[in-house]
Amino acid sequence: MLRKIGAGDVSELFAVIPEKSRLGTDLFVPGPETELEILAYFRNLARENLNLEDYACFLGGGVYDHFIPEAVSTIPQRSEFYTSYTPYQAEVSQGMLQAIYEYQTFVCRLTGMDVSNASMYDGATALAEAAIMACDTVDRDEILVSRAVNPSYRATLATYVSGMGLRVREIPIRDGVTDVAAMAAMVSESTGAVLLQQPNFFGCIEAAKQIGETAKAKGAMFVVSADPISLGMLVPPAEYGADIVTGEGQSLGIPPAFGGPLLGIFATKMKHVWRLPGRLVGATVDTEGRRGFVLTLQTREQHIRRERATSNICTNQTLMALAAAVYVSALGRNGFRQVSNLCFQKAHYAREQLRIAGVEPLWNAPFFQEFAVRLPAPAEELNVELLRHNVLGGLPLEAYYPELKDCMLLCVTEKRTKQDIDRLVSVVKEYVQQQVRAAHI
Amino acid sequence: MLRKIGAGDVSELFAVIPEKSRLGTDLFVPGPETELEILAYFRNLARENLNLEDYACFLGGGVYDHFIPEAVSTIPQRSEFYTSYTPYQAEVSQGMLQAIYEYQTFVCRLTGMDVSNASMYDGATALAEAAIMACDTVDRDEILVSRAVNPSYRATLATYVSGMGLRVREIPIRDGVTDVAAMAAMVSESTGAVLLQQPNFFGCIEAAKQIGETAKAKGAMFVVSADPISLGMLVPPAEYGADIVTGEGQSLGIPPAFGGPLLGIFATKMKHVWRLPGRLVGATVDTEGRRGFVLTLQTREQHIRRERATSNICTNQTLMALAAAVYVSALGRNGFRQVSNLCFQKAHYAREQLRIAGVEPLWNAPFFQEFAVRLPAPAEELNVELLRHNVLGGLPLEAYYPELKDCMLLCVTEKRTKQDIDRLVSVVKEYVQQQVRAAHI
Amino acid sequence: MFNSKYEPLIFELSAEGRSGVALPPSDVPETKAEASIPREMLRQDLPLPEVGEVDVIRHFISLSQRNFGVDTGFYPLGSCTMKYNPKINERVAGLAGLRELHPLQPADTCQGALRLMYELSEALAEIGGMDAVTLQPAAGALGELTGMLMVRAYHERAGEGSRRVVIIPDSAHGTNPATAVRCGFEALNVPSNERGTVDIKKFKELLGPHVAGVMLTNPNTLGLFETEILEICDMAHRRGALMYCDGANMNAILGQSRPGDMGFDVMHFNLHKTFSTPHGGGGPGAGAVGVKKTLQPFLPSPTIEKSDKEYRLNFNMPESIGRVHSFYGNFSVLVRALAYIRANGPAGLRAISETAVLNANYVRSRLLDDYDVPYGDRCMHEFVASAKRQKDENSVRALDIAKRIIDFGFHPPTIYFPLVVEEALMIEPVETESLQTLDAFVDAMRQIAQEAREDPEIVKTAPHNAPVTRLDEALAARRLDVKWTPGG
Amino acid sequence: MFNSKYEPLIFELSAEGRSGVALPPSDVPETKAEASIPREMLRQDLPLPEVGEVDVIRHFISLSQRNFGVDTGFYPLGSCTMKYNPKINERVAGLAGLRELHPLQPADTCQGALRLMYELSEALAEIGGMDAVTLQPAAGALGELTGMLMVRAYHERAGEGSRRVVIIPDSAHGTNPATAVRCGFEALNVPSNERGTVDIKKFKELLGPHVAGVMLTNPNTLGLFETEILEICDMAHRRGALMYCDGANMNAILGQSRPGDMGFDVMHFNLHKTFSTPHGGGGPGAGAVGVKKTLQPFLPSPTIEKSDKEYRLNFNMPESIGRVHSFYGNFSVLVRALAYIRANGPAGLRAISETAVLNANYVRSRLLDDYDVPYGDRCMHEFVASAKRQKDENSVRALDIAKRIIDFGFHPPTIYFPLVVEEALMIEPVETESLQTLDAFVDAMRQIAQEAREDPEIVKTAPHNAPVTRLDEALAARRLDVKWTPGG
Ligand SMILES: Cc1ncc(COP(=O)(O)O)c(C=O)c1O
Ligand SMILES: Cc1ncc(COP(=O)(O)O)c(C=O)c1O
Repeated sequence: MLRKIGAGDVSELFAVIPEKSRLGTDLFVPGPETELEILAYFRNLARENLNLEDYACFLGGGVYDHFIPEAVSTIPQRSEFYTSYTPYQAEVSQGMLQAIYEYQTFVCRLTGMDVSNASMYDGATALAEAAIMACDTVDRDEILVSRAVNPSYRATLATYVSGMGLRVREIPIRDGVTDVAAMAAMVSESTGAVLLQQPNFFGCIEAAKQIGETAKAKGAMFVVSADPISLGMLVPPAEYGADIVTGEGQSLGIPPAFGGPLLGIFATKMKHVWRLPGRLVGATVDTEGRRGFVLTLQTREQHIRRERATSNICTNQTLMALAAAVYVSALGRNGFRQVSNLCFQKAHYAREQLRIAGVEPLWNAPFFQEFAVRLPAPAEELNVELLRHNVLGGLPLEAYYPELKDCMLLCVTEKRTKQDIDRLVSVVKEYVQQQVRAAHI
Repeated sequence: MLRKIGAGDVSELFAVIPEKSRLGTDLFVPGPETELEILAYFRNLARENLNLEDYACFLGGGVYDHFIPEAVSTIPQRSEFYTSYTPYQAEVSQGMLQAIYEYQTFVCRLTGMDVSNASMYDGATALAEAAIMACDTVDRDEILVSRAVNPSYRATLATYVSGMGLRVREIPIRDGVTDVAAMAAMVSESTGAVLLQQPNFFGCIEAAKQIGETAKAKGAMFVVSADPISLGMLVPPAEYGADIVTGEGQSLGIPPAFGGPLLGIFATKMKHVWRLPGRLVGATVDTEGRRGFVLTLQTREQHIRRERATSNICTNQTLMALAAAVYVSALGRNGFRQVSNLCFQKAHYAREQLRIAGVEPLWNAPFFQEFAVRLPAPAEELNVELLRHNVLGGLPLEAYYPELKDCMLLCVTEKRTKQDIDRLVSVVKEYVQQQVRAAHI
Repeated sequence: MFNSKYEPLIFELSAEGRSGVALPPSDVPETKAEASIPREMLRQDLPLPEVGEVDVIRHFISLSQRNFGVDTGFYPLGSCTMKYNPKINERVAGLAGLRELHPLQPADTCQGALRLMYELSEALAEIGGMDAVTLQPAAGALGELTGMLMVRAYHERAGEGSRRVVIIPDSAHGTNPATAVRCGFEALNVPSNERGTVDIKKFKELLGPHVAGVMLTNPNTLGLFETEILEICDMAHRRGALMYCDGANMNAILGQSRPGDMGFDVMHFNLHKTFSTPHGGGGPGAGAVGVKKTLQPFLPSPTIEKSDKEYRLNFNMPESIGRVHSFYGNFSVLVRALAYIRANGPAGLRAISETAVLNANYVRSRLLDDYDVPYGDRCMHEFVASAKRQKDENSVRALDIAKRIIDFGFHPPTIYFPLVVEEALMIEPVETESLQTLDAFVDAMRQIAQEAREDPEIVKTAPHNAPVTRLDEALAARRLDVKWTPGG
Repeated sequence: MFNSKYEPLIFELSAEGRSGVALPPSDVPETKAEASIPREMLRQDLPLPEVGEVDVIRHFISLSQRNFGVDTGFYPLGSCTMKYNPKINERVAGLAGLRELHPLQPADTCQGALRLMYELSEALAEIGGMDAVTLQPAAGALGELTGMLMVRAYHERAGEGSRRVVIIPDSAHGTNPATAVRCGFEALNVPSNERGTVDIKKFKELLGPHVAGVMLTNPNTLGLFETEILEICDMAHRRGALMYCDGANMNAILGQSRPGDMGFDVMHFNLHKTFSTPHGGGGPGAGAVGVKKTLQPFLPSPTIEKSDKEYRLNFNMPESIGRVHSFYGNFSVLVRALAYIRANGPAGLRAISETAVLNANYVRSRLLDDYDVPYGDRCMHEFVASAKRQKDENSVRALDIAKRIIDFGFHPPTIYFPLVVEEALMIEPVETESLQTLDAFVDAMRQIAQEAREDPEIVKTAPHNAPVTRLDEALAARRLDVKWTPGG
């Protein structure tokens, strides 16, 4: 090979690198290791974590411990899928293109929107992109976001828009949901986007219609970050006027994986399609008239439009979109409804049992699968106790909402059995009684 | 559908079953369970077992804890392979047929034989089939089998030939290997087959050449059950005159799985091909002259020759043959040699360290990856102690060889690290010293 | 349909010095092989290929794409029960605690595995109407061997070792007669009657003091229930013979009827058929054997016993026929079978046979206009059509039809079996297929019948849409090429 | 090559009442939804398909067979570094203890995960010559955003918020200018010189007090090392601008040279390129960002800190640009990247760049007779050929050549990028391919060049051996059909 190239040895090929920037020594990194050693190393790391197979998980807050049917896990492991890249060359990528087209259809059917892209990074960045797209569309520079939107989404939003001269203002919360009156007072002719989460971070169901109408009356775009599993039970956001629907798709057949890879859902109305960020797959025909699929409207994208692109996104989360497509296909109409309903049922049972055990719910708004409670002591301490009983307790809220001292956000998915819930409740009950006793002394 | 059939309801279709033999009630079996419940059930069962991921295993005796590269595990999980059946229809089964052809080639290359079948159930039944084939070939009715052949192979052999009017006699052991002189005295004009294991059950390397020659001098066929991993280091049995080579192929990329599925290797000389039991794949061409593969010489088999078939085998262990083909391909010439050598090295280190720790090897014959030792107390007790240190100790021999009281067969594969071995040795040392002390009191 | 790229043999991809896997260097002081092992025992050349991991993976993935499985499409291979294999079963069989287990571990370190086998045997005994079950046989044929050796042992203990004949219908699977001979019996054919079932008059004539047993498949390989089974068992028993049931077709009667209740003394299950464990391209299977009390002492050893609080292997069985496997059978296959039983439960198992029989009758009815179905008005889970009409009228044979169906994206039916049907096309649609799939298959079969009439060449030269065209089997047998040789 | 059976959409397979998965019935007392949720919020119709598990599996397996991946064959997609993805990485990423983890678990219950991320950041800092690394960005473009927002924050803290221009070469990847704009910068093009590298004279002219930073890719997208990189960095720094390195091409210089040592202040890694994590059909990726000490305070929060005996997430970063992801990035991708680094070690990482560069130069040399390669005498890990000759002489375009290479079983190169090369064919052979594969590819490319001369139609109408022929992209954009509608 060197002969063909006309080089004496390989180092000649690196002669272009200026002497001063050449690495004189070996890199200081671990290895080399063979498969056997790698496996041993990562098994050890894995053992240092408590995992959701061994612990009953009541954490939600953006990542959910839903059941993944084995048929769903199997498909993204097909290496024709996972070792391919963005289907720029449609003729050799019909498999993935068709799967994304199906994914796009599912997202549209769940949300009621007209057009979905092929995925964003996650729920947070999807919402941020939506806010930017909205402001761009109506040419305004203020974003109103409910304080009941996931705090890490709001943090990401702030980062994303920080460079773009957009202002973010937060709408206060009232009894667990967005304060509609406050929102009405805040929205103005400079408001480009009103951002809501449905169900919101606390699991509560927002009076979305009213908020949407108020926003749109002022000419702002109404953006809803919706939990797709809840859409088995709740009306599609299109029905209450959403202009853009985003969401976290991890619930759709994707393991929690310490928070990534996730799946950013992004859908909008057809009239805004030219402003859509990210990839989009469309159907077409080949020279023989057979149906086929291609990436379309690529002129919106960075690789063509560069500094005027609708977003800078390139690599996205396609494999996760595939997983979601398989998940929705496998569950189908009935299964999807059932998952949705099971989450609802179990969460309501859990909240009621906790109430009976002496733990009051924080709010009374209708909710889906998450709810907040107030404890007589720091939530972290209860969690230590729960861990001893193989339960991963809920999320302490104080770090995110300083006013919610000793409050905890609990999530109950269809995976939690009555037995799991009863175990949670009995540990909590014991703990609460102890606290009460301690307080009385 | 019923209309098309012309039946009123489904029960009509079962009306042919005589009333008296109809099941009046529901079957008394567990279920129905959904995936979630099934997973929970089997996870519980799995937790009741100590597994080789968590315990350093020194058990051999027919199933070996070798390393399986992930690329090898991946392929048999391709469902085009595992959900197919015997490739009767060659045109839609070229993938599996070609893989078996490659497997057959590998077996021939490792053993030095001319022709390998597509697999038998396991090492035990392969050896039994070989004994029957041998007696059939030379038209004799006595089988001589070394007592150093795996006891469960001998038990299976006995069962297999019990119906066929064949006699089995056992050749005694001497210093861990087959007693050559005794064998010479036993073999006669009625001996159809002489059966040897290489390395034998104790891991010792047999003087196979001498035994083979003696057998063949009397017109008997020489059958060798060889460990394929050892063939990375030891001469192919063809070189010392084997007429049939069988073996357990589990070592070639197949997990231990509590002893099954395994892989029966079976190879012989071309002149005996018409007596070969089991499936055989051959290369041919299609109508356009392209190379392709088919099941061949099917007229030997039960589905055509029925009561005169060379064996009754039908379903075999094809998927395991595929795994073996991938394993050998992935390791290749160098990797295969290396595995073989690592087993040898580590086993020799272990035996030497145990000797230094005060545990004498039972025998001095050259060995490969297994060796027997004599302990000062029952082997089972030592194993209990070893378990406490996350070590699965060796196999107590007394149950199989009553004369080998307090003896243990240890196996050391390439997966065992020096650290594993040193842990074994230190526990054994402690244990032995305790026994010695106890004996002195 | 398929990857049609020509895939070289792995040997043809080899290049010196490459390797797919790295192993750690030895971490122990070296022992010289030459010092320990006689030089003439040490191997010189090791002629294996040298290929990188990427090439190994591409090679076998490419091969997989040239292979048809149930996951590829409809697979109505009669007698083989190619039902869908639920993915959850693969998952549980892959759990480390069920896969990374050594068969010789002390019993108290593998209670879960023993319990699993115990529970599966209990379930199978219940399903078959038997008293005890062994899971050791690695496939149906080995189950037959196991069962028939028990029959032999039974007679020998009774001092009736002279019973050396086994009656087997002419429609039986080839493993039945082959097995009988392997057990030292003579296989005696009983012909089928015009209805396709055992000719009971002939059967009666064959029964005698030399008869050790009768091997029946019920429903039989024509997909017909042996309606006179109670009489047959009764007659056999009265003449001192035992009844063996080849349970390969249990899918038809799951939860409807039990061989034990029909009068069978011993039977095998094909777990890979009835209980949906994958067929692996030809195995592994599992051929559990159930017996009535009378035969229990002869079961292969070890058996799994349950005491107050633990499971153990019992090797102490003086009358056992011995072992039939290195260890306890194809354990991973057993895991899947139990998962399947638990997934379905009592009602689900019954629903399986109902749907399987419904589907078979539906396909049968829809094919009647175009194909002969020589036996039966209805069928159980499968039926045997015949291409006799096509052969006589258009010289199109069953083989041609089988190859042609490939072009429509389906796996061919079983052909030329059972032997009692000329130009047999044995079709088993199984319960996991949708009406859409069945209809598509029927439409294709009917189109082929039409082609046979109007354009027989297209059928006789099929397949046209597979990675290769029709392969020369005669050449393969004549110029035997069963392994690769360099430049060969 | 491919499964060419037409695969209907999953919606077209739907039939009422079927379902792929059963879920357990509720085991808790019922809560009526209507009683708890306002009726107008409750959904009526849920228009999802109804399909059995077998059909779902067949559908998506069939689709997979219509898709080309690295495991299918050679994938020289320039700029994307489509190297082989070792299977062991998939295995470790699938361990329950690394996959079944909730990101909000208390830190003491996920020490392994935190340690993993810590060790990966350390390794990446070392590889890039940086002082600190964040793993939060989910892909390269998000890494760019993160990095450039830090540049902005840096200037703002220094009271130089008026620096609003970022200089970017015309050969840059589209994400660079798109990102700059997203950060509120103006993207200013610096042209390439005749050697294909930054025109340093023009560059100097563009530098000024309004310049916040410079985004360079090194080696650049022409596969050429920016030989004047030290001068460039120096000039920029002297004018107060920061240097951003797009590290997508790190594969070329792994272990040879470090952006940090060249003078870059901030860079992103494409873990899915350089560190062999699978590309997933378009993601997930991971775009870790490394920074020098000066930029460290601005890193996204949380960072991972190591104390005496534990790892923890640090949210207390007052100067942080904030979050760029819901949690900590694409964790499972990070697992694979660390496995890859550990598998290779110091010498292995160096060998990667050596082989990648060797392979690229070899393919380049062998193609020189038939294709123009406008820039460079040699290349790093990739090179950009041009089909200008073919276009001018035979009206065969880069697109045609790309489609034609499909017929030979290869994935096409990247085309029409970078923009500075007319009819660009950007070829990156990567280090995991064997000489045989490279030669086969070169032979095919040369044959296509010959076809372009002698039989251009065959090239212009390619592919001829794919599941579909050339697809009408214009129609797709004109008659936008982005979701299935019944009967539509
Ligand atoms: C009716 C019948 N009996 C017996 C067998 C033999 O079973 P196995 O192939 O598992 O040995 C088969 C298998 O094809 C069969 O169809
Ligand atoms: C040179 C270069 N820079 C940046 C990117 C963007 O990386 P990502 O696709 O991960 O966002 C790419 C990816 O194609 C690239 O090739």
